Amino acid sequence: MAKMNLLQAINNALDIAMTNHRNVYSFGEDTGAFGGVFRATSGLTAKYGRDRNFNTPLVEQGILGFANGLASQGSYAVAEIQFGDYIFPAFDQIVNESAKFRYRSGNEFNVGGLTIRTPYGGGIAGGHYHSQSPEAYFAHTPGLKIVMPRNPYMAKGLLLSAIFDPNPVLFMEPKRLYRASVGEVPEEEYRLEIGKADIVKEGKDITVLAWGAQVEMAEKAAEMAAKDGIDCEVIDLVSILPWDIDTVAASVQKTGRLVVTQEAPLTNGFASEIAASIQERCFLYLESPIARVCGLDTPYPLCHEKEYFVDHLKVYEAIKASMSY
Amino acid sequence: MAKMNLLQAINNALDIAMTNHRNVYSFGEDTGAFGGVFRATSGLTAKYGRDRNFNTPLVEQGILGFANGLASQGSYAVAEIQFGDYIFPAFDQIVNESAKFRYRSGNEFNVGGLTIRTPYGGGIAGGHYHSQSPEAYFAHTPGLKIVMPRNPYMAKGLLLSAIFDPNPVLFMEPKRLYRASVGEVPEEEYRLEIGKADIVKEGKDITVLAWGAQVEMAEKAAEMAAKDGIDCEVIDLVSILPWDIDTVAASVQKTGRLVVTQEAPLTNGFASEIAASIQERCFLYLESPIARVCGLDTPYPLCHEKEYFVDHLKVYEAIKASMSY
Amino acid sequence: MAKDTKHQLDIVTKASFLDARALNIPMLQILKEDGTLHKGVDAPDLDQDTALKIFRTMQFIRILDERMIAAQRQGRISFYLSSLGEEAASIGSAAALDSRDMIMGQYREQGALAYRGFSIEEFMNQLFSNERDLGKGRQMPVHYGCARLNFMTIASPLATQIPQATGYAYGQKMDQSGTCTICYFGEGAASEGDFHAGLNMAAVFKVPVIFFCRNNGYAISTPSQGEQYAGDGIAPRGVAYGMKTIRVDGNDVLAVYHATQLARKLAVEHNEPVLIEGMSYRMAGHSTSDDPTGYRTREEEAGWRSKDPVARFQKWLVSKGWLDNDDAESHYAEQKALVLDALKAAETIAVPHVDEIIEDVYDTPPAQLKQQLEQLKAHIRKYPEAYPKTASRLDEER
Amino acid sequence: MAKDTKHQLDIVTKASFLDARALNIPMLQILKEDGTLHKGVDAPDLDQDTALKIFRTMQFIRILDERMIAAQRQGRISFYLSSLGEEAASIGSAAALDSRDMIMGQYREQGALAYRGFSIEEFMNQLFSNERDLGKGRQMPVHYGCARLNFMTIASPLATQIPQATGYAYGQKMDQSGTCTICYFGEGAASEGDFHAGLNMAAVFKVPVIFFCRNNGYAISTPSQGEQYAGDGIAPRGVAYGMKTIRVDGNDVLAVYHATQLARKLAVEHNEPVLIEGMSYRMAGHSTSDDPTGYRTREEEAGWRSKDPVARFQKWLVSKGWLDNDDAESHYAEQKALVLDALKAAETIAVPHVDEIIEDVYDTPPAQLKQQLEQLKAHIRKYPEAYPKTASRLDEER
Ligand SMILES: Cc1ncc(C[n+]2csc(CCOP(=O)(O)OP(=O)(O)O)c2C)c(N)n1
Ligand SMILES: Cc1ncc(C[n+]2csc(CCOP(=O)(O)OP(=O)(O)O)c2C)c(N)n1
Ligand SMILES: [Mg+2]
Ligand SMILES: [Mg+2]
Repeated sequence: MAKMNLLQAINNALDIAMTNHRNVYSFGEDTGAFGGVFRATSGLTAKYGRDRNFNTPLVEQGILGFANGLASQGSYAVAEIQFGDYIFPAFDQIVNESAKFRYRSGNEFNVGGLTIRTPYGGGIAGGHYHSQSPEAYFAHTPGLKIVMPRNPYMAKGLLLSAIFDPNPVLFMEPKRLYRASVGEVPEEEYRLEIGKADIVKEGKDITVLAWGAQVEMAEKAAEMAAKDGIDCEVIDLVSILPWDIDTVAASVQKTGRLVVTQEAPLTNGFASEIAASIQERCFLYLESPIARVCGLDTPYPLCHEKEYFVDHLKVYEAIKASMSY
Repeated sequence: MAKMNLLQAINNALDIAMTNHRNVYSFGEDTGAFGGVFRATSGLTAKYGRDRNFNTPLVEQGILGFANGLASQGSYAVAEIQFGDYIFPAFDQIVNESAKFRYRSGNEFNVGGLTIRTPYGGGIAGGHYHSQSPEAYFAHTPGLKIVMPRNPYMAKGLLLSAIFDPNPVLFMEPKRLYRASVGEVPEEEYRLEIGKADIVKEGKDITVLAWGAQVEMAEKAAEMAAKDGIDCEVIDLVSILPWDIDTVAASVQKTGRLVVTQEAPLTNGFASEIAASIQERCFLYLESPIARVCGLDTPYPLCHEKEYFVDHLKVYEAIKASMSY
Repeated sequence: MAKDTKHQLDIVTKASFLDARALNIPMLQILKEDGTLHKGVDAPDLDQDTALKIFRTMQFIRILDERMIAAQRQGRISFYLSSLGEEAASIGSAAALDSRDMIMGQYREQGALAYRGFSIEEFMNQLFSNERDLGKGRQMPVHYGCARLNFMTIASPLATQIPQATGYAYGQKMDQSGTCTICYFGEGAASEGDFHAGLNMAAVFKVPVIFFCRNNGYAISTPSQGEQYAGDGIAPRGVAYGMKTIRVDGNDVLAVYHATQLARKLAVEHNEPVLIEGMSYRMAGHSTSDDPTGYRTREEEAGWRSKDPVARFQKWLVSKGWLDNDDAESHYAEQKALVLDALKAAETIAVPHVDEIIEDVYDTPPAQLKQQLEQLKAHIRKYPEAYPKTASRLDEER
Repeated sequence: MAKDTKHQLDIVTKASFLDARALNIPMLQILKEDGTLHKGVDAPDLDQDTALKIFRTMQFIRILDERMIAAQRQGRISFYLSSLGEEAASIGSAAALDSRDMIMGQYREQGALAYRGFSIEEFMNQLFSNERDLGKGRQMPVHYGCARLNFMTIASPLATQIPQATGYAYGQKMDQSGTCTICYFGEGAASEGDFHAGLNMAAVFKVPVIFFCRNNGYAISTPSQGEQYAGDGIAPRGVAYGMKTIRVDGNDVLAVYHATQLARKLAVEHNEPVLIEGMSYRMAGHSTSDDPTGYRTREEEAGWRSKDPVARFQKWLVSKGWLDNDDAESHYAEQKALVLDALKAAETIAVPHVDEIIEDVYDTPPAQLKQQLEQLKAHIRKYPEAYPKTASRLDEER
């Protein structure tokens, strides 16, 4: 085991993937010898050559178009989009192409080798266009998998799974935690299951569900609630598509209450899907309405980031409100 | 009053808007003298000249970029995207630009004059890429309005409101009904409120909610249910953003039950937002779980369109299931 | 003019603006409209077998197109899209490739697919969305695809295949496969952002790809000149990206074949991407949903009829003694009968089983999809008359 | 070569491929690196007042950039982005415009904005995201915008302003306003699909727009030549779109000014869109988040220092007798003091009121947003210490 931060864990996963398979390619804007603006791909060009880890021209739709083509040829294409906020020019290539490639061809062709890596989320003074959490924009898309790790250990194991998963995977990295989150990470290759939620803390009074960087807020809120005698079950959803409804439903059937928290704006975020599905599955078990603790329905404002941000205090208040419903 | 089909109503709204305001422009792929592949813009070039109704080059991101710029200059820009399935190349211009233009500039600039028209939906043997209902992809975007009319009368009044609304509006036209839906439409200008749901049929046992072409299925299902003695309240949501939670909640507080139906796939569709919000607002009133009757979580398959399509029978079954919960 | 050593640019001290006239890109033509060779020009390196295979494929495609437009009018299929007038572009180029080369088309390249060996039955199964369609009936007619023949499944969104071709070719280069990718698209699709992305990236990455632009004068109703672009077509863009570029007469199969042969050499041997612009004309409507009389004149169409690529090639083949007009005619009749038989056979084959509806979304269907299918099947069993194409088979299963 | 009358194309019968060498686009330079005019060349039509205003603006921007990089290092602002080395490109071009012309920038055009008359205070208020920022503190530093000065608010997504400029200019043309739009972007942004869309549409619609590409050699760490593009830069693309095109020395303010003057005439009087490629070099890091030693050599940077646009222009002004070096120095010192004062003042101004968080999403906040704001304010009141910048003001309100 080694101590790694989240960036190092990702870099390590890429390194292992590229060592073990000659046809893994990593590319994106500034991801070549320079190693990317966050340095997630550092050292890869030196080690594997500029044919395997390289810069692309500045065109997200092209990066994804290229990646789809490369994956359809049978290679493993790991494309970086520099910020989640800049993934939208590639939306068509992802939603109309990657996600539908296998279905539309009757499985004559597929882009299973595709992985899209992109940093997402707020809390870094990035303002309007370096803070968005766009997972829900993709969650309405059958054919895609969407994975969001919460710490270095999860990041490495999930990224290795994502790269070799026979389906296109959108892998969203919580950039607020790139350096802030440090933990023990095995040095060898290991893979974690995509589609399985992780019960971070067991509890009996209320279920608190989050994913990615927001799990930290759920955990902190649960600690605060514990002082009030509230025993929270904290779940990391881990993957948004497919999502582990069974684990969540089992928890809610036990606790009778659910708080879902996400960084993104409330309306039509993924928390809405969870609330919709769980009220259906657990109708007779619910003792209070499912609460969503989410960003406001506004773009991301730099100067009011602290106010906008869905911090542990907001989650804590929602837990209390749900308990006293 | 005159009898018009939905296409004629739209054409008539454009005609009136262009007559009354010299700086309304209408454009898109093949929308010039030819009048568009569905002929929604027919006659406009002859009447207003090719500077005001024209063809664009074949580039959706350019159409929206151009439209954003034109609207920011103070004109009314009415852009057609030939099929809703081809709106995704323009996703960045809509979600990162149109929707955020006013906010990011502190109201120094805005694109309030923008309206995006696009036909959407299935039931026309259009298969994979001429059948999608992408409203939910946009519904996670503060700053946008999204309107979906169900018939010619609504289409005309809402389109006129959309064009002159001081916010960017995505106006989604149910292409299955372009010629199929015919009704009385006043010849003069009138506007219908965006953000107000329409109670199509009052009832006391259960609320059935839909929008756009799907309202027809809700109505048919309600008729079937009536024969079983079930009195449905049928609501047309009319606009997805902002959406009229008050009308829906009041109805559900009365009936205690809600079925929401949409053409699009289930997961993270707009029905999920409604279910999430209504279970919160109406928790103590609900007698059965909120049911969503939606497309399967697959792309749209040509040969199984009948099976995939969310027809009245499926809605009817959901009504019965909800009633006997 | 002095040199700016850093940029290696020539320096001028008087301002002058360039425009489209700065480049004058001519068009390669070997066979004249009358079917004879230009004086003093050698025919390209094309043997009799290949020439005849090209011609037979042209004939087949003419029959298929004509027959299926009629079938659509009769309501037997929902949609069709003809390549009338553009057969030389797709077939001539496909003939110059290796069968291992990947073909990524737009939707009007049935000729290339037929040349590769897609059978009449395979065409028909796709067109009728029956259960033998390789694409499992999920896309509209003419969205063919075949892994066996290295023909990427056609998809409706325009231009998306262009950067994909660059990526595919990158993989071919890295695998040292000795193969390339050809990517077809219309001059309309060349306005999309994906065109810009794909060509620029190909030039930067130096991949073995041939971009073949079929400039047929229209994108549905939109004329290319002045409404799609204001410059001299698509070829100058290749020059701008620093890519090897050539313009050919798209109705001259010899020019197309020859240019593609040379392009393939540049691509495979030197990793030089190539842009070919083939000038042609879409003689039919855009598709069966279109009526071109709404936007162009019969005179304009007639002007192009005299440039017909098939008649032109036929004259040359006959003049070479490689073909006999009577043989051509009887072959045509035979093929027509085969097409008719295949059509009749295909339309009686069942649609795919409803279980297929959830397959291939992922490599294996997740639990939630299996559940959705079970619910759907239960529903169909309840209302079998509403879903006649699939219900009967569910009955059998019980 | 024969003519194909239909297409008006020259016909060739021998295949040959063009490439980047088919076009050789030179660079306009009027002022040599040593600050003297090329022999026999007249300076452009530039009066002393304008020349001095350009120079003063250059000085101001140098001060602002230097000072704010330092402020970022001191942790007083979160981010900054310098235009060091590229002042001639933005200021020289802005000076050639009418003040009613719209400016749409990328983010490195603070010079153009200063030339228009944005005050030191206005710069500082934006940089400190305080409540006087016209943008209400919502975007990162350097995302300036000002309706009064016809300077469109900068936004981070690259190249989106390019097709927007085409649309804006379309409106200007229809309104017969006699104005145009200038649109700045980097050579990196020119790889985006929106670039292709915007330029092609401008050429087709014939709108009064000037596209000004600042080719500064890098997009963050990515060198332009060979990794951003394989051709001869950006200018050839203008030719390909059939647009008037010129390449200028971006470090020669006289060349930039002159070319932009001519371009404006073409745009406004003839509705001819124009592409100007200004060749320059980004002397500083991409932004304060960047360290260029990771991807380029000090030698390369030094090579460009001798081309400095400000020193070059200063020499010429002095040689003309329009400027005195000592005056320039004392003016510099004065400006520096003003900048420092403004900085200190701006950083003490409060952030916008929390009520602003829901304004401007729509023209008026919908009910749901008002409710979200009320909940937020109640929450802040409960935990005032967690939201110190906005809580204190809420207290006052009670
Ligand atoms: C992204 C996208 N936008 C629009 C369409 C609708 N559409 C289908 S074909 C077509 C015209 C294409 O013209 P061109 O590329 O010149 O090819 P041609 O039909 O002439 O062969 C259009 C607009 C589409 N399929 N995809
Ligand atoms: C759509 C989008 N993709 C990526 C980025 C991140 N990014 C910001 S600046 C930049 C480089 C831009 O280079 P260039 O256009 O040459 O301008 P320069 O910085 O050299 O002035 C990148 C990649 C962005 N802001 N927007
Ligand atoms: Mg065409
Ligand atoms: Mg640059």
